[in-house]
Amino acid sequence: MHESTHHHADTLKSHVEEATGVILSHCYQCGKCTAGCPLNEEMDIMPNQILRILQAEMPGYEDKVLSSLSIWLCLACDTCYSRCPQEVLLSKVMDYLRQESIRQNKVNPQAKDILKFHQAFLNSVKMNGKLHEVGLTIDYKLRTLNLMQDVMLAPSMAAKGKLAVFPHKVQNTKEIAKIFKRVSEGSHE
Amino acid sequence: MRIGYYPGCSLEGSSKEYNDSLFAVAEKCGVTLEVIKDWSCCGASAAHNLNHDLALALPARTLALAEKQGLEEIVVPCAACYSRIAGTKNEISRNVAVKAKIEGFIDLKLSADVRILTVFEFLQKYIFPTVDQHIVNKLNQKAACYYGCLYTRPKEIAAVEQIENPMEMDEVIAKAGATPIEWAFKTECCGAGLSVSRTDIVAKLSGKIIEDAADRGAESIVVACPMCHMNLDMRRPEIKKQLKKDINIPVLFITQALGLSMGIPADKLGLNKHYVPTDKVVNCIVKMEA
Amino acid sequence: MARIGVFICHCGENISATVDVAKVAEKAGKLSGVAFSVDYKYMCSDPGQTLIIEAIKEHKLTGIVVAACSPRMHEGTFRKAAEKAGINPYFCEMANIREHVSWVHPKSDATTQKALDIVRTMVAKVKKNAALFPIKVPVTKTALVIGGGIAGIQAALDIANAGHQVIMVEKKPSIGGHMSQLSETFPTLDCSQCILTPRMVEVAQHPNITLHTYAEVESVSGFVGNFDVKIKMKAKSVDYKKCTGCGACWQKCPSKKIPDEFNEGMGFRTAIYSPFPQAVPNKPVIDRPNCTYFTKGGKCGLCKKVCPADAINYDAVDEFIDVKVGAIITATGFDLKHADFFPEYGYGKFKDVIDGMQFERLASASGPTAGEIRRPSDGKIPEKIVFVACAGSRDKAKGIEYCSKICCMYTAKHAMLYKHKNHEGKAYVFYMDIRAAGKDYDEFVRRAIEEDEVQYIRGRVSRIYEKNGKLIVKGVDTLMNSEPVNIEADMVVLATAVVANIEAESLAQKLHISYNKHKFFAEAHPKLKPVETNTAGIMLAGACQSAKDIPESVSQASASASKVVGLFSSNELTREPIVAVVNRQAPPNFTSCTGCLLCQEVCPYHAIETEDIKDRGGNLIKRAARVNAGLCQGCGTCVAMCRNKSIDLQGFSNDQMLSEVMALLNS
Amino acid sequence: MSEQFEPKIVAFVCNWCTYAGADLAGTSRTKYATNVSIIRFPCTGRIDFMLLMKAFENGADGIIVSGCHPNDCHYTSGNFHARRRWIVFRSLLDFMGFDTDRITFSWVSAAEGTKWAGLVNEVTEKIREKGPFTEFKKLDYSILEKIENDVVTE
Amino acid sequence: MTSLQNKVTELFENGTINLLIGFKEAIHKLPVPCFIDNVSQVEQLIFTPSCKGNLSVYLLKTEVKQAKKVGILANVATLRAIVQLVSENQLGDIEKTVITLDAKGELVVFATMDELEAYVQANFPDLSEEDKKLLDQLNAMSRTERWQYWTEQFTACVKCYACRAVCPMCYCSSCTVEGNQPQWIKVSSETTGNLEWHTMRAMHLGGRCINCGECGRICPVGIPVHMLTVKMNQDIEAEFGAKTGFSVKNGYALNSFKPGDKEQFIK
Repeated sequence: MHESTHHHADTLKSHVEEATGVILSHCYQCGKCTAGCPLNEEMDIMPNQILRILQAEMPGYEDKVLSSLSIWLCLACDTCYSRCPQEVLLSKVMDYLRQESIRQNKVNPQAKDILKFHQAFLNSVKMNGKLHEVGLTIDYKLRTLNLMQDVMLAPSMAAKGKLAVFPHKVQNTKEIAKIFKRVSEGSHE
Repeated sequence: MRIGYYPGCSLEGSSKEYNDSLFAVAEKCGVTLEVIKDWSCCGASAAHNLNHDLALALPARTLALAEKQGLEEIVVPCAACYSRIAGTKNEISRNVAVKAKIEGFIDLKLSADVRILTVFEFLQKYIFPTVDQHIVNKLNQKAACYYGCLYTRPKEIAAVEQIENPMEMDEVIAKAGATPIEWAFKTECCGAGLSVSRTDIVAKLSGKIIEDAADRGAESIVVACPMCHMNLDMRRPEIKKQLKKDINIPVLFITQALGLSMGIPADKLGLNKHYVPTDKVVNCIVKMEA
Repeated sequence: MARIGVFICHCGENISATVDVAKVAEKAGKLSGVAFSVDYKYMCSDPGQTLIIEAIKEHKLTGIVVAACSPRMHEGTFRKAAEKAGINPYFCEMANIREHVSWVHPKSDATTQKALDIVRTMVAKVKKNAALFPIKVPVTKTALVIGGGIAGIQAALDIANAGHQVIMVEKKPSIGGHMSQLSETFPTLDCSQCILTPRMVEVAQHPNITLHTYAEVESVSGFVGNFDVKIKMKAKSVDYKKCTGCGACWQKCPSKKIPDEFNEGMGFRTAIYSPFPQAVPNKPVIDRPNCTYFTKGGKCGLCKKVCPADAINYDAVDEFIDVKVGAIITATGFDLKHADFFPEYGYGKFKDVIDGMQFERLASASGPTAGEIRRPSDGKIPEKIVFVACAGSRDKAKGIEYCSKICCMYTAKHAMLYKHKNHEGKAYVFYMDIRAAGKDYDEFVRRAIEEDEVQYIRGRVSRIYEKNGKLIVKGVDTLMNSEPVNIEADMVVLATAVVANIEAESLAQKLHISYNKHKFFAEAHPKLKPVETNTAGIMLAGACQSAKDIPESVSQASASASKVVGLFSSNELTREPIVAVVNRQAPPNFTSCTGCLLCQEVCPYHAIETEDIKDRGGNLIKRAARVNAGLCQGCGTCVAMCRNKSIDLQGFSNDQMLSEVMALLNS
Repeated sequence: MSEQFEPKIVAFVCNWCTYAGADLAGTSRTKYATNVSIIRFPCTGRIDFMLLMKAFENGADGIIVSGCHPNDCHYTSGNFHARRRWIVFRSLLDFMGFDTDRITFSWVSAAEGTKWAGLVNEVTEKIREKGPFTEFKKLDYSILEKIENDVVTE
Repeated sequence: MTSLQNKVTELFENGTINLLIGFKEAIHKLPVPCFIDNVSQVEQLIFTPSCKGNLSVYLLKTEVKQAKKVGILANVATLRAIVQLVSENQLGDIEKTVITLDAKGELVVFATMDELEAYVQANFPDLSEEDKKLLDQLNAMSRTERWQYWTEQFTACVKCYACRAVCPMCYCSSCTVEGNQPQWIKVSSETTGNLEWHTMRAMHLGGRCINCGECGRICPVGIPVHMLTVKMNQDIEAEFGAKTGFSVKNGYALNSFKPGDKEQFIK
């Protein structure tokens, strides 16, 4: 679908393009993505600015992107992509940037909670093959240490039978663990 | 025709009522669903946030299991699961290299040709043909159908015809005797994955949605996504703080709304499980004279 | 027996400096068939040409080779000389020993040898030459202009004023095109109709112009100078010979609620109607699908009753007329990309989200609001208007990558007009780039910003939705740290993309002219033939070729008109006889052509026709290819295609080319 | 008198681009090898593959075929048709074991005088290295010889 | 009487045809072409999978054309030839009734050209195994080996033109090989001339030849002439996605083009 970019300079731009197949030069900075982004009011760097910084290939700026809060706020709702005149698949770029910012350990301090929630989530899946909401909540609280959050909700949810205290599990949880293992190895290749 | 079923984690937990109402409706129309044996989580937003391969591997496993079970199509009522699974199918079937890689991860072969039905596709295909004879009530209220992101985007896997103004749920609701309203937030994002980690943001986004529905006279909001439901229903206290006013429009799952019109008792549809009381909805209902 | 003369030019020192011209002349003289050879300082000079002419006469030469510069330089010169000497000019060939030899090689035997090789090659060729005579094609000095917009009008008037007949075909009931819908025009803000309507009247009254409104081109055949065109005259249901245009009919017509095309659906018209007050001709037609008489089987009939001239004719039918024209100008104009093209902007859904042409009608004194800018939904005067540029243009996702070119200017104009009429009102323009590269254009845009205080915001709008009678515009300001900008507007004007006329493709196919993937007609050469098509005799004017503003359309129209007038300047077209011919043989074969017609496909000019060869009794013997010399441009692609060499190219025949190869290699 | 082999190379070129390009090389006095002589065609579409065969039969050591770049054809599409013909012709020759390195196809525009000069030198060098094209020229002779030998050995 | 003979009789009697080009059995049970112009001769008719001959070549003969209403027994190769010939406007002047033998051995009579075209496209043949084998061998050879191979083959050629006579696509009333103004090809059969003749023939047939293989089969000195066009058709399908004898519209790849046609050799 995409013609691969010719130069393979060692810049964040070239890495993004290699990993996602998204050609960043297609973006002509009209800002439509930012205009429609449901989180544009929360973001520290706007979506179109993130693309601009990547396009510019100025090493100094790349960190701005990797340590931004925006990449963690992006909900991958794809409102931007669905309206982008140049069909730039921004959510895919964001996915990559998040993973890259973890790898380079540049995660924005304000985003730690979000990250921890995702980790807790996957952890629960890793252990049970399915999400165990109580487990997730406990795990997440331990990770974030804001133990009081949602405490008000828990009783009512339990009462309404929405919280299963014991996790549903897939029969063969080892299998799931294996997938996690293989993936983590595979991805590090 | 065997119909496979993938509940997804939420329908076993926070959105049990979605699951129950779906089965109740299916049962009424004599449609049976076959749960995919030993299905596992789709990875939701967490996986693609943290690891692209994992985000493909988890749904791929489910697809492979479905194939193993000889299922040609599966119903995926959760919008998030639908998005992940349909997305995975799309990516795998477009790229053989990726397919091979993922097959390696899950240690299962897959052809990824299983048909994936959203809840409204399922209703259209299997419930509508016989539904009329079961409908006994008119919901008789203004309903705002809320589709959110995952059914409408990205366009490659959109489950609706017009991504800016989808009508699929509106049709279902009309059948149930409610009046779908024209409103502006049909496809705006509710905050989804940040529900727990950034509740403040969710309150803001979901607040806007509820406010617009209210402003346009909606008496209920109808959804087809556990996450949307959680944010619009359970997050009401935070939303209240955010909006500085109390809007208590109940939020129904589409299957609950349809179920009510079919005369299925409210508690069987899990209406009692909601945070925002649903009796207002039930009270609107009028019997249809035969 | 061929008697060839060879003339070696020194070109001063240019050739003789590196080529031993005397030796070449001497060797050439020994070539078989060469009766005379000489070298001379300047062959192209008068004495040089006289030398050639004398030699031809004195030595009874049957053909000559002038070894000098490139034929692209002096072929014409020496062919004329040959003609003066009384031999057919096509018995003259040139050997290019300057550009291809003396100027690119050092003085050496090899260089001289190469010069001789080339001379020998051309001698071999000229021996195979045949007498050729310029092709004369008669010219019908009548032009067909398709489309009665400003481009068509300009072209028609220019040609007519030059004294030639013009037939204008307009599909609508009146000429005038889009320009007649405009309010003011940029960058001067002069009233569009004030400058247009006189030209429309001129067309109607011009003795050399025959105007067919409510008509379409049905089919076109023939070639440059000789087109046969069938025109479809749609049934007007009104006898224009009787009709006085008094208007009684449309005042009385009961079906009054038909959306008015001229006002872009923002007003209503009757079933029998004349599109606008200044229409030319100002006579009505009946819109049958909307007329009670036709839909309800003969009921109504009011117009007939009230017509004082008895001009109404319900039994009228479509008629076809055949005309002969020598040249065609296409001026079919453009369309604007229309409704539900922009779901995210609610275009076609929200009454107050309109396009540029609709705004023109609102701003126009002759429009539905008599020039007051009121929003369609409730007629209120908007306090805030948002203009969105590039609505669909430069938008790959929507299939239109190109820039519509006129939007930047008319959007500035719109904002200005609004501000002039509502000093308190606020006007916002969302844009990506401002493209105002024209005389006084950028100054115009600056005026909108500096004097009329129009707010220009650089960024695209993502979404527009309606709430409590306002339109919420979600935009962004990329020049302000990409801050989101949400505006509660009363009205939104989308500068929707300029696209090709909906019928452009079918017309192009009727005319055999090519078009690009967006259905805009293609010029023969982007730089050197910008107003001609690749079909000789068919020219382009206006926006049918690409998005254009009025000055551009008009100048292009005049340009193609001058091409037509040039074409009409003589009674016959004279064309180089370098054309392909299908051979002729004695019966029973008549020709070696097998009629497989595979050559038809390769001809870029559709010059290959079929010919039915019949016996005296008129029975078909065979069907063979025939080249239309009027269309053929002499590329010879068909010749290389033809398996048994039934087609050959005059001037570059198989015999000539093969002899060249043989001669070049066999010294 | 140098011993080095001077190949005979024929160039089949179109009138509008490559011929004009060669003219430009001339007017700008760009020097290049004398081994290539041009035969002018109206368009590459006119170039009959049989002419290439005859050129080789008559002793050409190499051939250049050149015309307008795609989309620049004076006749809009002659070069496109030519290109298709060359694609199959070249492959056919190769299938018959014909040394297709002896034919060089090229696009040279009216503005590319230097490209033309470079092309000529390049091809001349290449063919000079390859040596005379005996394979084809000596065909009849060598085959006869072969047959005689066969007869003798029987 | 066999179903074939019945069918043909019927066609004669209801006046659908007044000449049939078919096969009859000759010595060694070999099928040979035969022409039947009345019912009395039908019992000699046979039509079996072993009837490999391409009879379409006769459709172009004046004598046959004069018969106007002609029936023909056609194997798939022949059907392809008919499609190709129609696309080249060669069969306009006769009413043809085409009969083929489908996979199940059933007779199929085509009512319209569209039917025939559809049938061909549905039953489009692959290369024969022996042709594939030979093609692989040749492709495996080095260039010089191929040169060796073909020049030896062409040396053997005696220019009898049987390959041309048997080819339904070689229907030119006069052939360039005999043209003498200019004289493209030496009259005597010397290797260079022969090579030029066969190159020319291949170039004229590439993209039109329907791979019936008759030319190779008929060659008295056993030159696999047909391989040249087999190879060319392969290239043409690969490069331009065109099949020969496949559709009546756009029947020829070398009189059309795509601006995006790919090649690597043009400098």
